[in-house]
Amino acid sequence: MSNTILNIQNITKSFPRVIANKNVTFDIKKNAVHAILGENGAGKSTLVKILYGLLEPDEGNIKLNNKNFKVNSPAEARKQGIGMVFQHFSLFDSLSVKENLILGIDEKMSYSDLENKLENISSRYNLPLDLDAPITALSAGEKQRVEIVRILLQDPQILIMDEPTSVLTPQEVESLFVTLNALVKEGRTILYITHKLEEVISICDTVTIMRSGEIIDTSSTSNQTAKTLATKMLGQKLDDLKTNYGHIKDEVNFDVKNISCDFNDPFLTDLKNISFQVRVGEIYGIAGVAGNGQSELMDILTGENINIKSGSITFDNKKIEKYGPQKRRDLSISFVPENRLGHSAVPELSLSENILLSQFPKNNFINNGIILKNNVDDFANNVINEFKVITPGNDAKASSLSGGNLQKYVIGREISSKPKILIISHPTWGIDAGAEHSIRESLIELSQNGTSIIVISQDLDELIEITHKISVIYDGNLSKPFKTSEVEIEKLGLLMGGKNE
Amino acid sequence: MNSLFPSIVSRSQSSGLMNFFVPIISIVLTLITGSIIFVLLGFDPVYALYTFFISPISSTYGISELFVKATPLALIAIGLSYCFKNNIYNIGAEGQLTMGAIFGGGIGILFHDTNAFWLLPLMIFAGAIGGAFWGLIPAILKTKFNTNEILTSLMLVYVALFILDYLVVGPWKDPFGYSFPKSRPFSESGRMPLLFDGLRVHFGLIIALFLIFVSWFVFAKTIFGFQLKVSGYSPKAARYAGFNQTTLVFFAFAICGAFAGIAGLAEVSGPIGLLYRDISPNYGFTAIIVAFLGRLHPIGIIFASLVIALTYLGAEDAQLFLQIPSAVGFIFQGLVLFYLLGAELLINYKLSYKKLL
Amino acid sequence: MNLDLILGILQIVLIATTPLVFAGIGELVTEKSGVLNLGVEGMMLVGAVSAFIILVITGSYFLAFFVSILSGIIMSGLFAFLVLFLMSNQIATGLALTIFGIGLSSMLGKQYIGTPIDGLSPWFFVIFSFLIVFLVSYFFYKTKAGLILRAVGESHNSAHALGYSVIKIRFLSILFGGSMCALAGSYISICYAPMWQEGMTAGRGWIALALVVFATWKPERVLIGAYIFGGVTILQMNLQALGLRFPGQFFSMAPYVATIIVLVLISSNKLRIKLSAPASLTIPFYKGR
Amino acid sequence: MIRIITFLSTFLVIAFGSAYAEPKKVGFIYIGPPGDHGWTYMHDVGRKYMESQLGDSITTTYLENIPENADAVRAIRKLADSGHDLIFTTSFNYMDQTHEVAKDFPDIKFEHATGYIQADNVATYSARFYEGRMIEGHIAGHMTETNTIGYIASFPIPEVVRGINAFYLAASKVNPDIKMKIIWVFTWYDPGKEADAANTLINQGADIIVQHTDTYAPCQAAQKAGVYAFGQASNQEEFCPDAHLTSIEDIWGPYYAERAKAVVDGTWSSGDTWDGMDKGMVVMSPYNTKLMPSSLIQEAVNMEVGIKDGTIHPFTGPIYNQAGELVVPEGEVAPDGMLLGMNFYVQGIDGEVPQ
Repeated sequence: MSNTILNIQNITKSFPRVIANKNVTFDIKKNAVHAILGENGAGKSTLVKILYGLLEPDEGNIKLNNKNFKVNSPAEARKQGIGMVFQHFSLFDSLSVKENLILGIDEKMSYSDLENKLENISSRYNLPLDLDAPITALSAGEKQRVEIVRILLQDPQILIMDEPTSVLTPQEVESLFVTLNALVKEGRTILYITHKLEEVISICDTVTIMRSGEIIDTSSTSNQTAKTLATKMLGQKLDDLKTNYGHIKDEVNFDVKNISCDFNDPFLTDLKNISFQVRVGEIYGIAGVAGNGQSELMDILTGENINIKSGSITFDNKKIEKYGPQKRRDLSISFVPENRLGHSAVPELSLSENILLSQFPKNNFINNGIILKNNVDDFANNVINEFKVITPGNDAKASSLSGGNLQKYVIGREISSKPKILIISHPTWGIDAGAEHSIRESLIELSQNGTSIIVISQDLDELIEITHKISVIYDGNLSKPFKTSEVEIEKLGLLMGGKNE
Repeated sequence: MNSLFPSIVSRSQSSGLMNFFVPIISIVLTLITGSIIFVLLGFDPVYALYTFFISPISSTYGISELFVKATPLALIAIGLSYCFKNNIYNIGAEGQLTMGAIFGGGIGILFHDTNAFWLLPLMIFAGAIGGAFWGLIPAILKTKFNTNEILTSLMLVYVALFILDYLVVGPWKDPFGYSFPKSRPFSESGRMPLLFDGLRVHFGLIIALFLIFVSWFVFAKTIFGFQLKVSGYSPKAARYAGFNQTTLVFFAFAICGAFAGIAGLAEVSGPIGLLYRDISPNYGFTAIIVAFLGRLHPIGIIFASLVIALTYLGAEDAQLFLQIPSAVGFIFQGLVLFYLLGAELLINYKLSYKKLL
Repeated sequence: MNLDLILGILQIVLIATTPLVFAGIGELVTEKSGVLNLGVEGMMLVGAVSAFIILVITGSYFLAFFVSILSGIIMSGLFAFLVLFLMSNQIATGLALTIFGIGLSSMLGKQYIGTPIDGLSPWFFVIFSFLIVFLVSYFFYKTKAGLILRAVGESHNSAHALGYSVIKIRFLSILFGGSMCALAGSYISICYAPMWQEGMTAGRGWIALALVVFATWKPERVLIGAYIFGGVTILQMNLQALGLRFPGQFFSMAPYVATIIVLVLISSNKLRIKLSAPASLTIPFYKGR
Repeated sequence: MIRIITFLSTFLVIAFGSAYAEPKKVGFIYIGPPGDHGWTYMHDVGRKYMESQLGDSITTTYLENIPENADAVRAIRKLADSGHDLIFTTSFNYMDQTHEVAKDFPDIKFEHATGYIQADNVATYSARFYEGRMIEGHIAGHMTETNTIGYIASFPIPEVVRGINAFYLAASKVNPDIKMKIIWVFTWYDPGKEADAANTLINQGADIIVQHTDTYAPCQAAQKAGVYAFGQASNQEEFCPDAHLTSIEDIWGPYYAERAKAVVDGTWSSGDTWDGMDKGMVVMSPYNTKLMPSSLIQEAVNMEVGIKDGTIHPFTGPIYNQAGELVVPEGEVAPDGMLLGMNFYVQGIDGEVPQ
């Protein structure tokens, strides 16, 4: 009992549509890395937000060092010795590193004190920082460093890390782990939120597994394997996916040559001489850490941005680099960008209306500018049925669907038009494992029926699972492609970190 | 401070019932607040409210006047909803109205001694062109130079008013008008036909209703209406869908300008009959309230234009019969909008204002 | 040109521009926290009339300005309540505030039109307007509270996650904006043209709004913008008085046209706007998920 | 208070519909608020004078802030519909609107200020303010030391241009070196802008400010700068006692009383009235004895007498336009028609009439 730092007892928190935490009870030991493992939507984030004072639990209580712990704001939580590093950084892009750090400190601190303290922290935990750089100029790893330093300035007992590795290169992950170990050695406790099994096993001491808002199990990681964890986390056994190369034809149908694009904007990454070729029926993966030009490249592939400096895109022997999205759809190219809400779907509109965002020549949706509502509704119903989208009906607003359901709907919308090529970014970002699995399955099936697919994703596991070829984007440069079945993970990791050979 | 309103909760589907009730609730609240103001001013609230809201429309003439006043408001407001749906804040409809009056009225002055069936249609067309032209300036500045349309469209109101002033004082001055700042009167065929003898309600009402109906059709049934809506909700989604947003901005501004221009022309060729400096009692600005009060829905805008028109007529009657200052009308308009905007929460707490359609 | 003439013009420009600076800097602080308040004109009018009435009743300049600023706080508080707590649309609410202010000010001021008062020398306020701009600049870039305010305007979600009360900071920023607008109004009715007339601010509130964009949300640049506008206005009068033959309407148009041109020049550099505009401007903050 | 009482009496009359000696109802349409201390204010003073003269035989009502557009028709018609017998519309741009309503109410009498079209039941009336401008010009010619006059003009309408010319003709007569600096502000009231214009003119050397706008901001500015000014429409001495030389006052009361009495007596007939000092419609405010030498005051008073008895006319030839053409020959006076539509500057004034 003496080495328990945090007792979480019967926490329940419900939102209008879901109960996010149901009777959550477990203890966290001092001076250890404690993992909370679960898929997206399992209730991990809600729990840590409660700990950090961002949300108030409906029921239950928490004890910190055996004393009742109740905080109404992050500032109070920090005072009690709890710090948190967010998954999506809570940094201010146009402000400098220094300003961001000051914002994270509650007590008054002079600039020189701050600098001294920083130097101390930087050297002790190997976290170098340029204080005057604006956040927008930093890489994801550096941003995370700012977050961590900001928290360490407060000297917390408990450090909550929310999916800290999701945007890091394997090398950056290594160095993060070094930092975490140093912290634990000093007697701090780390609450490590993740859905990655390997990480739990390699650096965590204890793991609490959550599913649908409930605690499934809390146990030591020493007697767990990835397999046992996965079973508990997902609650059901999933089939392994297999890629095969047999159906890929030799014919190249999508050929990108020397695309360069300057944005002259610190918020965006310039693209430099990007070339790659996709064959009929091939799934081509583009790996990389967020912010290395993926969304910029995606915009150019979809035609949302046609202001390129040089280069060409050829599809079916047509130069299409100057075509807008609609003209590309007319050629049976279809795309699914990363963001569902507000990009590939409009949250305020009904599912049926969302069909109209992506129209192909075969669709008979419009006649002389007038919407043929019946055709659109039929199409929507088809997608809903075929891709098992859970929704009350085609008139439900897109925003009312869960992330996974909406993603199934959007991808279903694109697949239903039987495109010749599908360009998709982060197909399974932020959705539950069930949906993830079914989406990957349908992508593989699609490719086997002769559709080429380009997948841009940060999730290396995903790319390795479904693609035939992989290349890596780093700082606007695209590496040469590797055959997925032969590539070494370390090689990709180095490329993602910008190290060529 | 946050805990004052802890129970604000998102609706997954906006409440249809509330869509209907919110305007009514806000009008009822306005009436209650209005009564309190009247009591404070020392008036019998029942009689004051009667004078304000019932007596102006207790005669055929009054009802006709209500429509005369509501016509430009509704017409501009429905035009504005093209912009607002597309998330473009054109607040310069007053300038577009003025330009419409200048272009259309210019034709009327040119053909002041011509009586022909084509004159009025030509004037209406010119009015639409004039308004659209003035609306396209902020559209160009927005799309080409990224300039905030709220500010440019507003500045252009002043410019348009000075141009009108220049014209009626200078080149377009009535040669028989002793140099007074007004133009020749338009010929009889350059005037909006009256709908009923002895009442001022004119053909502009029919035009307005027609354009409102057309707009309803556009918003509800056409891909263009859909594109405007998508682009308003989410520019990124519109880009993804391949909708040309520059074109959409142009169209929204042009349509809005054209409608405002027609409203301006309808005003000068309807009840006024010539051009002079002070043709509009701020219809272009008031219509913004109408558009929001009507929640950008054609039917809503019809009702909202009538309600706001009534606050003007009521302010006049209150002045005449109760000697209540004309400013009370503005206070009522402000209140009605405050209540409406506040009560919006009941429909949907959400980030986006525009929820209907 | 002789020096006296130029100094004289400078004086007139200083006196005429000061209300624009007050309203502009107030609105800038409000916008920097992520809220657009289009009610500037309405708040200025209510500020002008309440200062005038209090001066007539009590004869105290201090009370007049005090109550005027209070009126600005009440007016902007109404706006803040609607946009922060009820999350109403900021643009529509601001317009409503202007209309309400026009009506309220003319109703309150009815009995006071044409009451003679002793005007106050503007120079204290002219100097104060410069001072307040530099104070705001100091506050923004040299104090933690100013940093927090900018952070809230930049990303309310991050600020909230760090534990800052977005609502409270925005509330205070809106109130500051309101009090500055009221000060601008009371300057007009007490110093600039000591009287009360209905609608006497005559569109200056809208110009103040344009100034904020012109300034790309940097306090010192509000001064530059305000003085360009004020300068053009006074310059065209000087040209008229010198007997230049040119239709007067086009002279009078000049400040508005100049504003449009400058806005175009400023904003055609998209990057500058992106880097300087508060990223969460006009986006309501909803605490929840 | 008075308003409420007026209203109550009106209301009681409607309510009980007394059959005998029913007071005649007189209505006014105002362009601005009656407290503006300018144009509308003086009409309201006239209205009150009329009330005081005619006592119980009339009641009065007014509608303020009525814009000069389609709304005016409704406002006028509301007065007509609510039983008014005589309606004064007190701004030029109510002209067409007045006639439009008058057509439908042949039994109601209308009086349109500053208009030029009459009908059987529509009379027009205006005042020869330019007579006052002449006296101001004469005073200015003597008082100026810098020989520079600053003139703040509102809108380029004949009324304003006429005033400028009358002023200049008189001023240049006593002081041939005089120069006029004119700023058109394109507003009737924007106190800030009027003050800016006044200060600009003073800065450019004007030591006398003349205004044809409605607020007393220019006079206040003159006071602050230590130069002289003429007020507008009403006596503005209380706002700027050390600058105010005199004002041209618009005295509508006697005319209003006369016309209302004619309606009460049933003797009203249409017509066009353009009265000046002789009928007391244009009156000079008391000359400022602190600032003006008594000899000059005497000259001004003598001029008033001359204007009243017709021996002096502000527009007596020879008058040349800016191009040097003779527009009024020697020994003649400008006809009313020319005055009514005056849109040119006389020779000697710099700049041009905006158009």
